[in-house]
Amino acid sequence: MFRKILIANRGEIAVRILRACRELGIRSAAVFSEVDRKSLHVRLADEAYPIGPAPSRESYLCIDKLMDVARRAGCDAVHPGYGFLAENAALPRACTDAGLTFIGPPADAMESLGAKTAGRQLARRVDVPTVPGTNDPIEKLAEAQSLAHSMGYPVLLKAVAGGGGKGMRVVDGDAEFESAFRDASSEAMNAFGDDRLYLEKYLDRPHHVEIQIFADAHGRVVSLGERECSVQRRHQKVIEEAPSPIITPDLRKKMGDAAVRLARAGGYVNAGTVEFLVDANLNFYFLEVNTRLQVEHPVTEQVTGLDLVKLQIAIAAGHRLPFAWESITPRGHAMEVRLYAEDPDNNFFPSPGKIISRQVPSGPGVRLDDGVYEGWTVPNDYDPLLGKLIAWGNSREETIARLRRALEEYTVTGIKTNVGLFRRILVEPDFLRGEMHTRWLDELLRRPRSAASPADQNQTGNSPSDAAAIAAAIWQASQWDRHACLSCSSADQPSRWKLEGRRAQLDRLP
Amino acid sequence: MFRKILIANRGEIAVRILRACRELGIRSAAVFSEVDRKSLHVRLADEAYPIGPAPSRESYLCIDKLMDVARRAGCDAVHPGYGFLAENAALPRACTDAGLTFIGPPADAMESLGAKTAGRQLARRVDVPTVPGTNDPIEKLAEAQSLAHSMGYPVLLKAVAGGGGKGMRVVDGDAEFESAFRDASSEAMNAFGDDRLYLEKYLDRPHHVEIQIFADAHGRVVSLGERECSVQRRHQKVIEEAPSPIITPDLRKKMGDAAVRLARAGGYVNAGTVEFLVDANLNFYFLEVNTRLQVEHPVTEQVTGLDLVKLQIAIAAGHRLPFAWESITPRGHAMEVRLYAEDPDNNFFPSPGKIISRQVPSGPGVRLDDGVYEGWTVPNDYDPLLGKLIAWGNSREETIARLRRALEEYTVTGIKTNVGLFRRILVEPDFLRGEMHTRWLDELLRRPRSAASPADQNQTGNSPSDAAAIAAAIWQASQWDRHACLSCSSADQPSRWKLEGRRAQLDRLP
Amino acid sequence: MRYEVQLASPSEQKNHVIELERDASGWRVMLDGRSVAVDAVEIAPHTISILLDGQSFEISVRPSPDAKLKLQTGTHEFTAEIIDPRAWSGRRHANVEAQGRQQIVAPMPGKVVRLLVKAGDHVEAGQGLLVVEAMKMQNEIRSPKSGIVERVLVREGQPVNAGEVLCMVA
Amino acid sequence: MRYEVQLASPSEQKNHVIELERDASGWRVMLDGRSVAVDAVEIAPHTISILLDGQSFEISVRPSPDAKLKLQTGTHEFTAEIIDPRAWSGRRHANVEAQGRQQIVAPMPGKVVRLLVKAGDHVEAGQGLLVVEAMKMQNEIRSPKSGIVERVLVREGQPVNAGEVLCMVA
Repeated sequence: MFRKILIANRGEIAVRILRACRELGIRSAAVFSEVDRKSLHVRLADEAYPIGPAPSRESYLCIDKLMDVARRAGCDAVHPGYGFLAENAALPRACTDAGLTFIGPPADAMESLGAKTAGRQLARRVDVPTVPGTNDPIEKLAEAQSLAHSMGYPVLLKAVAGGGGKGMRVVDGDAEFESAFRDASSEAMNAFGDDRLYLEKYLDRPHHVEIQIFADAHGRVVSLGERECSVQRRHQKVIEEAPSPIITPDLRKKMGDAAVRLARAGGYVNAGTVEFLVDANLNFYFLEVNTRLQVEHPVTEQVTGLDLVKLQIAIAAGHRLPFAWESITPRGHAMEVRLYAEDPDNNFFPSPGKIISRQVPSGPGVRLDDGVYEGWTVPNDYDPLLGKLIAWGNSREETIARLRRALEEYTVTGIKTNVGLFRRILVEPDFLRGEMHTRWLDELLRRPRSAASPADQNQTGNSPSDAAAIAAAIWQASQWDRHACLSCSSADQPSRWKLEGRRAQLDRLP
Repeated sequence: MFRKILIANRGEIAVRILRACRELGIRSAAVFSEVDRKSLHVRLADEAYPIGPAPSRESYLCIDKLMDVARRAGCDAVHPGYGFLAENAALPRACTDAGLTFIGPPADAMESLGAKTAGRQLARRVDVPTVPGTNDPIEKLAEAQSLAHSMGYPVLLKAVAGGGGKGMRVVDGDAEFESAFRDASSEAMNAFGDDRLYLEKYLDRPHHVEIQIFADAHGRVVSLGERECSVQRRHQKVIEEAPSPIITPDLRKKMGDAAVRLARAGGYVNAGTVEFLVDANLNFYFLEVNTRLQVEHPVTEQVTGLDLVKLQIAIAAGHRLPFAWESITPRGHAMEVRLYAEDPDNNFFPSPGKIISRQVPSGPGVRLDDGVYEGWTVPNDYDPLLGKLIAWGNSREETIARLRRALEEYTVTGIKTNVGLFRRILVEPDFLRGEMHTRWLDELLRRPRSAASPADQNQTGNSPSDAAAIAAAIWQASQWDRHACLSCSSADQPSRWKLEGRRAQLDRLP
Repeated sequence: MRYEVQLASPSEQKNHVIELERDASGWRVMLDGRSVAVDAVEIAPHTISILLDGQSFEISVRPSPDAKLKLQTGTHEFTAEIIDPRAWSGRRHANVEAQGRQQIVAPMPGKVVRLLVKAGDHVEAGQGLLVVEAMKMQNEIRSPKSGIVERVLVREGQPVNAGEVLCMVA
Repeated sequence: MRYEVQLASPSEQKNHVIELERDASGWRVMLDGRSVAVDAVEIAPHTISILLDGQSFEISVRPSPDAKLKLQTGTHEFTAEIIDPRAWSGRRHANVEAQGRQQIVAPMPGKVVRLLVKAGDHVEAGQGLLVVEAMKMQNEIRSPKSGIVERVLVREGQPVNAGEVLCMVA
């Protein structure tokens, strides 16, 4: 087993990886850019080393700096997390050159499966159905546009190098094609250092379902089942769950077999995800392979009981997969929401800044994969993902009830978060029935919203706005009236408010 | 199902119950004494009502006040949690009189099984082996002392009404008998409002193993398997796990059958725990029945996937148990540590006071059942339990590694906690082999401790004490030198420390 | 003491009259003429736990630079403007300038990566004006109204702070 | 700047010499003659994140009333006494009174529920002196030394504060 692992990432995934290292007795070496010195992953790691200024191209994307730290700190392996260099074959190649083990697939498999167009070509060779579109990166904008025109709009522009909704645009007609192309390639360049795009037909209301696969270096490839990821905003997944509410045992078997076939054909090793679209008739179409750990890996962990990061490390160390497909017995249902620093009331614009206060949920069936803390300033330089809240339950219904409960306990002040969005989604009848598709959330968000949510209206008694109005008056009064001061330091003394409150309350109960 | 449940408790268990209520869509009404106005259970409940001054006998133990709140707030059921009135048959009787459903066993079953001496009598009738001792409460101290003398010391004095180590004393000889009796009955009176004691032979190095049972009102009684609770300090459990490392499938079946037989004989309904001692030859002896939810119920929840509090509520509402014994398939291993406000370096004296700062663990396989928060003042009036940290893993080894990892992430300043004790226990070879007994921890604590723990010594480089020494010097320097001020409010600016640190670090890495 | 509280959320605006009355041992609260039992304590700086007839709410309260209070309970966010009998400042009118010339400001710090319009262009309500990159996302800033772009105050590549004026639409 | 730091934990006591030297851009740190790369930042009030040659530590620092610093990193707790070239106070000697008369103080607030000795009794080291109830537990306070109980300053039933003197053993 390894002695010390370099974690070539930041935020919640760096924390996730260092936790796995600690449980395995392996030392973790974190890296940090100038704005990340106080980040949670630096605080929790065994060791941490600076790698330059805030922009990722000068820090987290610098392979030379990472190799330098790995060498000096005495690391013997590198975990890339997701994003940044996780799907860049230059990193495993640099690791090999430096005598380090890369915790992920071999560079060749990454290229033959991970590059989106190459993956599509391979899928066709092994009879895995694909979404119609180009099999090569777009070279001439005009040609692509005329292909889009002939396939029929809407079409999707997608980054060859990417994932996570970056460098992706739906185009609804010729007029938008050019500007969408420019935006998407600019985003792709920023996110992955590669601006190449390709084109796909945009299917009507499909589910996004993906298969988690694992392959060891001894030829065994297994599927750990599917994740349903149809709830997306602007192609960015925001809720994921396992199992999918639409997948039958038979379809699960077929999709798992297709994923395993593809992985084998690509000489794949380690964790990977094969993404599919599933239409209303339960036909499935290959989309792409993500040659890395996914953001949403925890839902698979919660239903299988496996620790996917520890498995990745074991496989990279040459261990055999300790199980066959048949022995994986998923239990219950798991669902994840991605907590972002963004403002749902204002176009979901990013909301970096200082987290002034924070209460996090806990208790049965609740897991928080967190990358932030109270008092920390969320920087403007990276992805706005704060962390992930995951619930597990015996049934989809229990899981949703738990997630709602956990979201009610989660409060953040100082920055805006998308928590309110989830409280809204988790009571939508379509969602409760499992009837989502990849455009479902965008459509929901375009619908006008009633002034008060149903959850507020079925309450008798006082509403949150009553409480806010009274709190405002009390706050104001406490500014002048030092006898009733709420901000005084002897906060543990019963105040007059409190005493009166108790009396009045006992007097007034029905 | 119920509309609103009164939670007749405080602290982490009140929080646990209100979470279950919220997931079921049932409103929760909390109660609080004067020192608990700011407690977490009051913050998280849907409703909260004052019930008097700090001493439990004037608040949490006042059945009249509880019934009054339940009536005024419109509750239709009462959950007692554990401790306080949870095993006092007067509470279910008062509930019946007030037209409320008590979430727990019927008063009669509570008396025929819960009162320790009655439970022993019943066990003998249904051929469940018991530990030698008295079958009736002690009436005359002198008689009890002579019985103890004839059984042979050590003996155990135990509260008829109690559990949780309260009102319990090991007596090693005649000379200690009288003072131990006085201490134990005084503690019993304070904890349960009942000072009666009984006597048991103290077995040599037994394991404490208990069976979680559930019975519905329709005659079905099932066992949910065992919990191992041998790690105790002064008869107070501090670590619990499931499954037990010593229990074989055959023994599990036998103990489960005995527990179910006893519950049936006592007309038991709802959740209960049958406690046994198990000796080196795997003989088991009935100890007592706890006619309530246990502190350690989460370890059973983690391996069975069931939510025991929701099950309690469903059964109280008249639902049938939705499963038979055969369908319960435990998965993996779970372990809980009880986090107390106490000082392991000073006789484990209680350490109430204000929690100045706090970092809690999260991530895979970690659950925190918490009753406190940063900034809250732990009152002096109640049990020092702050919360429970629970880990789950595929194996006992993985579970212990996770728990160690989680404990490393858990920090509290302002009050003392027993976290350091667990870090010590979780590396003890006896513990890792599962070779604990009920006196094991007390013996461990009497052994002299080496100056540095092995965990520190196998580190190369700088030790925590190096870091502390440098931090002290830096702190001191920052008090005079405003250029290098660490306390300045522009904490996000790179300080000179930081800049130099980075340079020097890069210069100095091997 | 009688307070008029103008409470605004993203979806609606309501006015409340709150009377806080002191008696021998504390206060009595009337909300819009309805008597409410209130028990309010400070949980942490700027965080109040408040029991209204037993119902438990937790509210974070922060003064904002415009003298209003920002309140948050759960995901409900409110802005409160208080007309206080003893306050020196009178009623403010926040919505007066809702029509007419609109300043388009950056909603977050970032970098202008693309201008979609120039001065003099006619734009529709909802049409993109420019793209600001922040947190690795390209965020299109849209026009709140139909009209003419009067001025564009930034250029491509320029970093901007939250609240900085980007352009004006009249 | 040269600091002598006397660092005490429950199990041991060590002296360190720390040199903090300012150069053009910051500081250099020598710990007992060994050069250490140090990167220290404040994470929260009284909490320092410190990287020593890359190793990450987090330390809470609090001044205590006796002018010493209380430090905590993980479960390791230390008390630091700093002999500073610029400090007006000289070296303190904490352990001088370890022998001789011992004041027995309450380790936590609570209530005296039982006295086990009276003035004039001989006690052994480790023998119980009295029982204080706190947090629903009966806690026996024991004698740190063999000797004679000089005075008992509390009576049964009396509430006591943390640090309050309960009795004296000489």
